[in-house]
Amino acid sequence: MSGENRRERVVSVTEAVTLVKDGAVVGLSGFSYQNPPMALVREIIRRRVRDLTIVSGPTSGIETDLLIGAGCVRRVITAGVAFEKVIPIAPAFRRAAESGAIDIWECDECIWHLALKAAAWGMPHILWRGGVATSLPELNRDLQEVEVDGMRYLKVPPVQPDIVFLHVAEADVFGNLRMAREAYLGRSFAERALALACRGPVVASCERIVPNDEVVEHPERTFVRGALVVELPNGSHPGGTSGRSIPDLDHYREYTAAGEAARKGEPGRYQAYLERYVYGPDNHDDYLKVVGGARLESLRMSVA
Amino acid sequence: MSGENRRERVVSVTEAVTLVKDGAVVGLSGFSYQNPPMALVREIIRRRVRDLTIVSGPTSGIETDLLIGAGCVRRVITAGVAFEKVIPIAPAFRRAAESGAIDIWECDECIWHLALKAAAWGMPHILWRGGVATSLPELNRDLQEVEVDGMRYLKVPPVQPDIVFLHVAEADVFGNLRMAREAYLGRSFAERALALACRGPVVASCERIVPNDEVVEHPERTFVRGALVVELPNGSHPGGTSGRSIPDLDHYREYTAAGEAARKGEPGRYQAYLERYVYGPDNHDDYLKVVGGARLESLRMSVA
Amino acid sequence: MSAPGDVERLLACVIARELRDTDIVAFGLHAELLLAAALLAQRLHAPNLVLRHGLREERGAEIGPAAWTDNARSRTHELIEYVEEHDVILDVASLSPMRFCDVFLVGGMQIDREGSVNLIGIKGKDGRLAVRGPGSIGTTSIATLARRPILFSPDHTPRRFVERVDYVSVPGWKRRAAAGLEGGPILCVTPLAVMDFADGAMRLRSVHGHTTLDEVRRRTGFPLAPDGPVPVTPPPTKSESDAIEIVDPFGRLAGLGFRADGGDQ
Amino acid sequence: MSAPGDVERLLACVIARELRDTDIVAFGLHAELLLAAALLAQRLHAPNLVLRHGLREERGAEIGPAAWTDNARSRTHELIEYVEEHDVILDVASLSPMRFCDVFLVGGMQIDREGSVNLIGIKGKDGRLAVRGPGSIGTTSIATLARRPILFSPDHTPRRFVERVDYVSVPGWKRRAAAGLEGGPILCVTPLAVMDFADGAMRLRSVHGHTTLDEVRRRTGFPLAPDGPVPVTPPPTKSESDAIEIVDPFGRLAGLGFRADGGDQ
Repeated sequence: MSGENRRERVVSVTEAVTLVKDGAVVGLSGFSYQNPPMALVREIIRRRVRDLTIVSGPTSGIETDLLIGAGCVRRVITAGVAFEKVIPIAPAFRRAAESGAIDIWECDECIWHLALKAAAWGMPHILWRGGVATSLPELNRDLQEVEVDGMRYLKVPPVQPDIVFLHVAEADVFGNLRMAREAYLGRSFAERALALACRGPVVASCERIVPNDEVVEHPERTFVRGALVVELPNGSHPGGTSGRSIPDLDHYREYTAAGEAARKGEPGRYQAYLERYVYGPDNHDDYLKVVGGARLESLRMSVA
Repeated sequence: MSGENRRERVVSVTEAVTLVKDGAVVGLSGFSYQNPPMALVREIIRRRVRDLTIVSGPTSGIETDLLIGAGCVRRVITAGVAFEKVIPIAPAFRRAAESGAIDIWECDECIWHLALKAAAWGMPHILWRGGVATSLPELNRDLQEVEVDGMRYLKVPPVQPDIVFLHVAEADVFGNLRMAREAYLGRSFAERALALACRGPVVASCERIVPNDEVVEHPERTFVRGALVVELPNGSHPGGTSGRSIPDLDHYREYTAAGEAARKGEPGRYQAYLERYVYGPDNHDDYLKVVGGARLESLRMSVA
Repeated sequence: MSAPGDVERLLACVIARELRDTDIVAFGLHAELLLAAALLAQRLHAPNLVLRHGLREERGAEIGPAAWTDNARSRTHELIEYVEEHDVILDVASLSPMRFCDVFLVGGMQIDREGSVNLIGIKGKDGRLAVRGPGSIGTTSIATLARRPILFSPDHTPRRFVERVDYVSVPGWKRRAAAGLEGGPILCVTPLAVMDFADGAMRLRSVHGHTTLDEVRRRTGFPLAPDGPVPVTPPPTKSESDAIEIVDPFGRLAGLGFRADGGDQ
Repeated sequence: MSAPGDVERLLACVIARELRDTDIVAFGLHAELLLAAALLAQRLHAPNLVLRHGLREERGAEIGPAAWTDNARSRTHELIEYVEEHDVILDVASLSPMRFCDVFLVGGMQIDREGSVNLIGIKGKDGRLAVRGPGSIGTTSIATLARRPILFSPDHTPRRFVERVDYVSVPGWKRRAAAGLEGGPILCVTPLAVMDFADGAMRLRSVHGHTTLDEVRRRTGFPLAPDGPVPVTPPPTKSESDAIEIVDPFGRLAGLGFRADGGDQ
């Protein structure tokens, strides 16, 4: 039996994004350049959602910076927002941080993971040695040092997203998500940590919907189940999709130039970027036309 | 380069077992019938080590019961000791528990895992909702209930083995351990939890030593690294090795009959079992001869 | 009287009727009864019900001890589609859609009036542990954090059903409420009857056709509401019986050894 | 003066000389310098040194940003033998033989006399954050729990080397001691000099041949012991140079952009 009556969990971009309310705590996949749910992020911006708290990373990228630049964000929970070799600090993040426009929960990758685990495991806090004797307690009212049996620890509170958006290589119609075989990550993923900590729906855009049989054949590759699924090829552009496509560094440079101009008091270029790539296109297909098929082709990884 | 001068970590059974001192906290692999490091356990018994604290399981099997029956154990940290369908409570464990000969840290599988994680992650305790409102605090002086923000939690202390013994399907000479592909377990193993919590050496017997190249080809299958390795085919007998051999249920019944007889006041049969299978054979090869090649052949799984 | 396996098949149907389309149902070792019920529910009214396996892949999701057999993957394939993911047991505390489970089957040496279960041991006259039980195994945390645990017993005797358990491995309704735990046991099934809970106390819902109300009361160590008559447990329907044939092709339910007579007292 | 890449290659050798056969060395993004040093050490005197990768497999263990390139697996193969396992970052707290690491490379906006590092930002006159830094990324916990972190800077200026950092991302010796943390930074390398620590304070160990002691002191925002003369940093030996050819086939070290002149002040 292949679950004749089993409910399929495929949704439209609109259905998916309508689930985000102003002020929500939103978890986003995206480690550095890889797997940001950009198509969904751009649709969130088009809907002009406001006051979001973004939980992304552990070290975030353009998915978070674009939302900040578009004015959708009030607070970020991340160990950093950067574009690797392109620029060590993402422009909108830096600008908002320096102007005080957003609150930043100052954490590192371990603390970020533990805060999500505390939520997933129903713990009121987790005591952690990493980060003691640093400025983190000075910067976070809710990340204080405590002493237990003469040892000092950071008291890490739970962080619980209301909704999570991911981009993955493959999913089946029942919401089983998996990485490309070529990009197997080992035993812990930010994506899984976000999904397990989430109190609400988990939505994933994927490069390709695969038959359930394929998923069943390799259960060890499924890392999140029961998600809502949207098939959005190139849905991570300009980011890469692990094992499927590499990031579009030229696009990152274009975005960064616009962002840096805005940071230095010349908002026009950043607005132009938003018009061209976010507000201009009605949907993801239009966006991909603006980017261009040849460009996208050049980013595809050869799949073994 | 294939690490010309890299130190190989292959040791003899004697070298491995000599590392165990009286009173040590010893972690043992073995979930129910699967992967108990029996060849190493029998050698520990031959050396008449005493007063061990055994951390095994999360639900343990014959590796723990045999050590108890042979008088090597003072305390066990496990969620239970059982032989599945053969008998719901292992005989030596039951006898020692009822006579008070051993101390039992009364925990379940989640608490067992969390206690090891607390040790691996350097935490003074972990707060956990599972097990509140039960008798666990009444039975464990160091597993008490605390109230935080009006919610009750068990305060789970760290459990840190001094040494860990595992049995695995494959290892390379550099101490990289991996399960059989046919038995991939997903993202968390008792074996890994024990190894990460251990303050001392991790020793693994394996069915077969494989070339390092094979290990490198599939990094995702390596679940413990840097272990000391002993090649001991059928080293889990009478237990099974996941993906390689099935448990010898006839042997479990023979052992259980002897153990139940002892429990009911007839120690002779259990002594006879120890003489025949543990003290009689000088080493693992002799043990395998006593068991018989035909029997071992009948337990082998066909490997895809 | 009843034929071998009749009681087990009846109870599988009784439990299946309680399972919801949105449930995640988790299994430990020897959960054949719940596994059968979940597979039944998937076929009859809960196609989206999810089976979660705490165990190793080789065990698979079929009914019976496939874990340690060479052909483990042979039969499991058809059913393993519901266990695409290898679960991490600690996720039992998660409230996310990826939470470990909602329903878990719990047996024990003793079960008391409020639904507390004892797997640890029986106390002697001196108040010390006299008979050792299996221990907390995978049950305590999972059954504590699952919102809707289901209790069962392979027999029905005053030794099993006591006013108050000697040790608590899984808390019943009052203890859970006191600790701020959500939910509690929704059902307790035995070879003689089906019980549920009202105001934190066990009560009779139905008595199986092959026994009597008096027999059930006589074999229960505490009074069971209601005082009046109790309906007979509805036997398997045609579609339930057909589905059982499919999910239990080897007739393994019959091998569970439930005591249709209620067992020795 | 020095040719492009000379400084980076020198520092790779300086760090390699500090690494031990028993070390586990962990990498974040852009750890080309430490990666080169670790690969050198493996070839020269530490064949058992273990490289640990917090990153995704596709990055591999070669020098350079292979993570996001299509041919990620092309060159990595030869070196990946040291990264058989995909690591879980939280294991950084483990003391077991499977611990995450002993050595980690740390850079920052500011580095102070006791070896505290600041990645968070620079304060303005009003005491509020004026210039935002990269943040704590993967560094804070790993460098706090690693026993022997190594500090580096691509330049050597009074702006970088300050008496006291504005924010602490990684604690130096005194702060660590006060918090009961084991170990502390063992080395700090720059394009001009090599510093180590005595009694919790940074001191000069050697000055590179292409610059002068005065230049180094002038470009350091706090006094550096010893007062007397300091040896010249020993240049790469023949065997070190040969090994560099092997571990850095693409000459990526030269691309790290270290400022041989110490950088703009």
